[in-house]
Amino acid sequence: MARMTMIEALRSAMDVKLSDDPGVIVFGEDVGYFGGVFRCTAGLQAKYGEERVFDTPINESAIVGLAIGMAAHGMRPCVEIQFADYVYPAYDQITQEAARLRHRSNQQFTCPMVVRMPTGGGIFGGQTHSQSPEALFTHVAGLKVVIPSTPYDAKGLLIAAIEDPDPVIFLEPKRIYNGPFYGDHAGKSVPWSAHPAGEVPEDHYIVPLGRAAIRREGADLTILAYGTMVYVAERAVEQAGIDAEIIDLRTLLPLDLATIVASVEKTGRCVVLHEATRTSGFGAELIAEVQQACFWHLRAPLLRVTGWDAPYPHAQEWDYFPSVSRVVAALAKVMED
Amino acid sequence: MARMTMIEALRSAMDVKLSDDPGVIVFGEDVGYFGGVFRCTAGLQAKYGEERVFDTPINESAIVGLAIGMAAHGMRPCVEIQFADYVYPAYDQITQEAARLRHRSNQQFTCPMVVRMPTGGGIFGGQTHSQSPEALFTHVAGLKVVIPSTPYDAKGLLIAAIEDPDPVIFLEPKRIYNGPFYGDHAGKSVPWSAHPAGEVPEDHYIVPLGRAAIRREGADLTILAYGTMVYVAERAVEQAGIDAEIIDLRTLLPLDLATIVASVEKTGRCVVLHEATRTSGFGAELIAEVQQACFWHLRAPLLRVTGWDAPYPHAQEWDYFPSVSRVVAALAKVMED
Amino acid sequence: MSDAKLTFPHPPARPNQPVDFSNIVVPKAGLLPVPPLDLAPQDAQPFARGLIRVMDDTGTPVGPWAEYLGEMPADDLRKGLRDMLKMRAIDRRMQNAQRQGKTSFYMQSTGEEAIGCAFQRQLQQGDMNFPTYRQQILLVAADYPLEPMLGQLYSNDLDPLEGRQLPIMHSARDYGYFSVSGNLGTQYVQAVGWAMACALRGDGKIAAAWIGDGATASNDFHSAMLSASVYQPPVVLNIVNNQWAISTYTGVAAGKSETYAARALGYGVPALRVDGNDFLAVSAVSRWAIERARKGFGPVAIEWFTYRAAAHSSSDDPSAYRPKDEAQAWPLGDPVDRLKAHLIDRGEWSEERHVQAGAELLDEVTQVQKQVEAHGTLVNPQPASPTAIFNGVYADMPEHLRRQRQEMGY
Amino acid sequence: MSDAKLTFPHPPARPNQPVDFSNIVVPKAGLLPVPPLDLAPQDAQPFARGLIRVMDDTGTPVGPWAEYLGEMPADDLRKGLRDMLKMRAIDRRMQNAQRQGKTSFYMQSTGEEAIGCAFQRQLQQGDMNFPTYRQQILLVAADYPLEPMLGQLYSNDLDPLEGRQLPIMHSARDYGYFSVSGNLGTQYVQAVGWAMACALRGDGKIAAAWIGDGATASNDFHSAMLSASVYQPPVVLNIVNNQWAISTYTGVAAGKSETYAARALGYGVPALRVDGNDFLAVSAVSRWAIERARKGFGPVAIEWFTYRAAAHSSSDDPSAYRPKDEAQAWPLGDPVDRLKAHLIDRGEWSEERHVQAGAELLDEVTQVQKQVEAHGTLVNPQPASPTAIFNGVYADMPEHLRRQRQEMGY
Ligand SMILES: Cc1ncc(C[n+]2csc(CCOP(=O)(O)OP(=O)(O)O)c2C)c(N)n1
Ligand SMILES: Cc1ncc(C[n+]2csc(CCOP(=O)(O)OP(=O)(O)O)c2C)c(N)n1
Ligand SMILES: [Mg+2]
Ligand SMILES: [Mg+2]
Repeated sequence: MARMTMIEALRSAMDVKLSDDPGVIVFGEDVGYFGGVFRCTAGLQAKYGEERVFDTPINESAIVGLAIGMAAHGMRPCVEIQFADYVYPAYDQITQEAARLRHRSNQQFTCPMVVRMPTGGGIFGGQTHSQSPEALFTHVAGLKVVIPSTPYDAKGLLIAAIEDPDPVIFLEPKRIYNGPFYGDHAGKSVPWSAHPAGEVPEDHYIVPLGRAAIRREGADLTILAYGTMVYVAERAVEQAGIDAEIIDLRTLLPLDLATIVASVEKTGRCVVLHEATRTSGFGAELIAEVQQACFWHLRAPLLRVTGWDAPYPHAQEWDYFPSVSRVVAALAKVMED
Repeated sequence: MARMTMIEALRSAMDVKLSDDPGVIVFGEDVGYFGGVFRCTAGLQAKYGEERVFDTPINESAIVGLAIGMAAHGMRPCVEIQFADYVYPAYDQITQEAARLRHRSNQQFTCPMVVRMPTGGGIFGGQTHSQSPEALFTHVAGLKVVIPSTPYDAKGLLIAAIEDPDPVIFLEPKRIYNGPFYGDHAGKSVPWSAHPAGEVPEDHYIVPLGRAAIRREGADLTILAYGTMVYVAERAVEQAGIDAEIIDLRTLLPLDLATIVASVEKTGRCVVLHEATRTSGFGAELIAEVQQACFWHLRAPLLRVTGWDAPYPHAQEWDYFPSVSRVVAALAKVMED
Repeated sequence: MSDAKLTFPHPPARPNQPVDFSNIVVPKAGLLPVPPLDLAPQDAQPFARGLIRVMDDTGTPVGPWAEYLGEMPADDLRKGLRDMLKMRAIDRRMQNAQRQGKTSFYMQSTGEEAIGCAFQRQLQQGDMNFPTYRQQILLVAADYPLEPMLGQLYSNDLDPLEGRQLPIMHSARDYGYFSVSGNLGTQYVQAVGWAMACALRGDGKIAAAWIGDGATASNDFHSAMLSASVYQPPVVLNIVNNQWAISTYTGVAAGKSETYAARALGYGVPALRVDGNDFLAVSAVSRWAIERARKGFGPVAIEWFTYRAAAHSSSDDPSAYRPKDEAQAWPLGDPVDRLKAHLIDRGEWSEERHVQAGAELLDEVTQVQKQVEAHGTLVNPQPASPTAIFNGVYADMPEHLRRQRQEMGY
Repeated sequence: MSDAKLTFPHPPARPNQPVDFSNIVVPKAGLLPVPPLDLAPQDAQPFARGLIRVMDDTGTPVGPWAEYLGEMPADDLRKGLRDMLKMRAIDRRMQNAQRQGKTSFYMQSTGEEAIGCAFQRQLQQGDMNFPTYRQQILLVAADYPLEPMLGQLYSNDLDPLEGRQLPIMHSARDYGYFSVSGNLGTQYVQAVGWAMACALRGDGKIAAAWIGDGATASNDFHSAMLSASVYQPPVVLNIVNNQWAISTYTGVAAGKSETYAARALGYGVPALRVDGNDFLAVSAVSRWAIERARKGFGPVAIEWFTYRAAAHSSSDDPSAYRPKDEAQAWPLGDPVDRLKAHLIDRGEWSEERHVQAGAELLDEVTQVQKQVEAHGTLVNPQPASPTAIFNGVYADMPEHLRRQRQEMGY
């Protein structure tokens, strides 16, 4: 099987869908001739032509607004927002239009559209290249929200998202585009080619939306994570020497609550991780659901390890990013009780 | 003392500030000559002139973008978004610009601005006149988020918001503009003149941001609510005959956690109410904080009674709105455990 | 200290002031030529700044656009007139029903009916309108049945949208009527996307975008104009300038722009400005614009110049912000009166037939209204089941919605 | 089946194709008149479609704009030339530092220096620029000290922003430089708001908004133009058209618009198009526009026509999307070379002095760079304390941030 980076896996997903469905179309800022600032669409315009893969003006609400019109017509646009930090001009189109079109028209019009965007920090990008806006989408009924953590999942989830009949927000943790990141920014970087999840079939396959993956089985504590934080969790568990179960959510909305509840009922303890600011982050939703479903099994309060409630800083990035040591401390604290 | 509706109280707040601070300025769609579709600014243009109170084009990102520029210059704009449902075009300006200006410029530029907007349902407004977007703002560091439930608080909080050195999102529960609403849409409507909280001083006073109010003291259970849901809670408590403590949060960000925790430590039970869709609503944040702070005092899982995870419907409004009976059922359930 | 002073646009008259339309230039009918279908933006200046008019003061079609249009069959014109009268009957009956508390909300389109009415008749099956809330006439002219239309207005079990949407936010895919959004402007760019899909899939269809003068201020007016200019899809970008946006005078949306059509020119989108109360002018320019789009000559913007004669909505009272008699004084007259005069002039209509048609249509609407009201009104609501709330949020209902539906008791 | 086909704008040449600027019309210098300060939008067409140029091919100022400007003192021009050379020295040193891993990110402005440099010198103390990331020259021309400037670029303890912002996102209120946002377009309308505040408070100051050609596509370009047109505040709306937006050709942002200046005209904002590599033309038009704004004649837009000679940023390699030698072939030349030629022509400069000035400035920058690097680089970071994260989120730190700071260990 081929070894792919996450970037290559995403490209492969679009390639597969462009070739097997003439309704699929890919566009966004710099995605056409150049192939995207992260090169996710490199080569696709040359292969499929300008009518299928093209550049747009710098207007995110146009990108999404056009996609909605095309999707309603019956096409399957898969568009790129250059950074998740720039999705806000399109927030109106996504939340007020795409998310509600099927419902408000009683199924006369639908919106099978994917909005891809690199998300998260860890690349010294400062406050406008590091944000994690997932909670701003999980609050919106009608959307699905996906975030892969491996090349294999990235391809399978993106194909599933393109094939999904409803709008999907597809968040790409850019810190792990080229390899898993275990939280040690000064350490050696590991490429995807050295990781089993870098094995990606060339052909069509899907990873179904709405299903979490258990990345590590464990008995003592459940860690809920997604994107980059899955690897930070792995390293923290090693360091802490705790037999934790690590669940990679993969899809945040709709959430695979069954897998989560089964785990927490078993372990009785739970820590939630994300890079986004804490207050009203997606961690809050996870905790609200878990405490309700597992109340009588809980042996300690649920804890969150998250980005601080401040703009993402440039120089103090590693004081902001939820570090292995912060996760270790949280694990220890939860085990204490 | 004068009796005022919430609309009159809000107008009085702006009147007081327009008269005592030449930097205060009020604008938005239809707010000038006509005085706003809800009449909150009626008479202010005639009194203070067009340079202080004026109409804008229908462009919410311009309304907020202009206000940011003025606030950075040193003025104190208090702008209106006609309905909270129309704030999304301004979401970029609010979250990426206003919220971060002080921080990113290391205090060289600041943004003392208030963005008022009618919020919530209960007026048969359908999906574009009923939304409660508070959680989309509480996730954003740098913002303050306020929602009054009485005319007295509305005036005092709005004056505090205008005087605050940072950007404040000021949500106005339009269902209770003219009187408290106890959840019975078919019943007789009560005017504010018949409610003690309709007593509002004509002059300057503030209700400080960041402090909750205990609307009813009780020993058995804590209800966390804000806006219209405060009254639904009151009625539900009467009906259920439970000695519940009702906390009106008033400011969601920053949150008065101390008052909440003191209450839940006392009661050991907590139900959270809001009109917004459930998933990733502000209730999730409340639960996440309360379960962590009060874990060892809790005698039952925390429950949420909220709008469903669907667009706000027109005809089925009262099936969507968190009703007294749903709240009663939740109270009973929490007391069972 | 400073020389800089802000300006604030004002309407010519406020309540209790005499009506004043002296600022409105009404050129003679028939002056402007018919440009070639491939009109370039640089050559469109006279069309964007002028006003295309076909009927002269006596109702006689004159000039190049009249020639282009040819003599329209009297039946077609009578159909148009009837549709406009039907729209007025609906407006009258529904405004009334709203006043009686039978529905929560209503919006009339009095004075603007010619625009959608004549435009719709130039479209083909499969073309798609992206209407605003004030374009119900497109449905009437497309012969959308009254039952679902009124059912939607009453949110009862005849409502094809099952009560989900505010009255007048229709959706009727088969009638070329895209689901109306309450958020202004958003659909303007979606229409451009739809038109791009038409071109990409080669289906020979076009899209028609609709926006009000006030909403041209919204960001997606810009994103739509720009996208249309860049990709050149088959879209007609309609701007209905009815002088008001709720209480706000059109000058606040226009600023120092000469016309809204001229604003489109800045994007390199050819644009024309048309007397929107002149049924023949609307027919002629619509035909030209739709043909241009369909033939692959790219987007075109049209500013329809008209006047919002009624209140903004059932929640609005315009006497608070403009003179009561402004509508009567509107220099472009009333679209129904003008078409009627033209037909009478042609010997194809009469005062008597007009009165009779009006009465018949009011009757028809009233009949249907009664039947539809029997299915429920706001006074006596019979909405679709509450479970409609959960249906169609997604194609397949996810677990958490299933749980919530259960929690609701279903 | 369908005649409608989409278009996709293309640059004249891609890598490995011969450079082709045949589409760029370069009118002779001195052709356009100087309009009155109260120029109306309707009369601005020739200025918005033409190109104001002052220096002829030999560097001699000619025509009405040259007269309007008068003979600029040689000292002022030498200061401008030195500032541009200093900017190039900074660009060179910092691009290098980035390559060495000493800073995470850098952006050059090669080829565009004349615009900000000459514009800044026409502003007064208290006027405010709302710059993009590519306007560092405004700081240099305002004599902003090198220490904080480089401190910001290294995010070390000399950084006035205490490491919060990405390199080149400066903020320097006292130097008329508004805090740069990474989100394109947003500040364009804020500048209009600031200018409104200037007028409302009567402080006699003006605002200058800056945007790139690519970012004219953003929604707030529209909201800014519209607001400026409606309220007529003292603002100069600068558009730096450097032909590229990262890898995207300017045609994708322009569509069928003739010029960006012409787009402003659609809003009723008078607009001019100027040779941005002609230091004298920039000086003259800046003086005119700033005076117009200050005198209360309202907003004005200026399209500065130039070329982004360097990569978009340190993360970009333009050889992937355009011919390598495009910059050299740019028909408007290089701003430094052109001003140098003019000064030499005037007998106020020489090749030797030029070489020497370049060397001196490089030296100065290198010296400061060394000192600043001693305060920390990305290789050896010495950022402000992590607590800077929590300071200034609000004026007063709320309880929950205090708790988080504690959790962090402070
Ligand atoms: C984004 C947004 N902002 C504000 C509103 C509230 N609103 C509804 S209609 C209207 C006026 C629209 O005027 P215009 O576009 O001229 O259309 P008309 O009503 O005249 O047909 C406003 C401000 C809205 N629906 N959406
Ligand atoms: C809202 C938003 N979308 C996308 C980006 C990513 N981005 C940064 S610079 C740039 C190109 C801007 O080009 P232009 O406006 O021409 O300015 P130039 O770089 O040429 O000076 C893009 C797309 C952004 N910063 N903000
Ligand atoms: Mg209007
Ligand atoms: Mg550029």
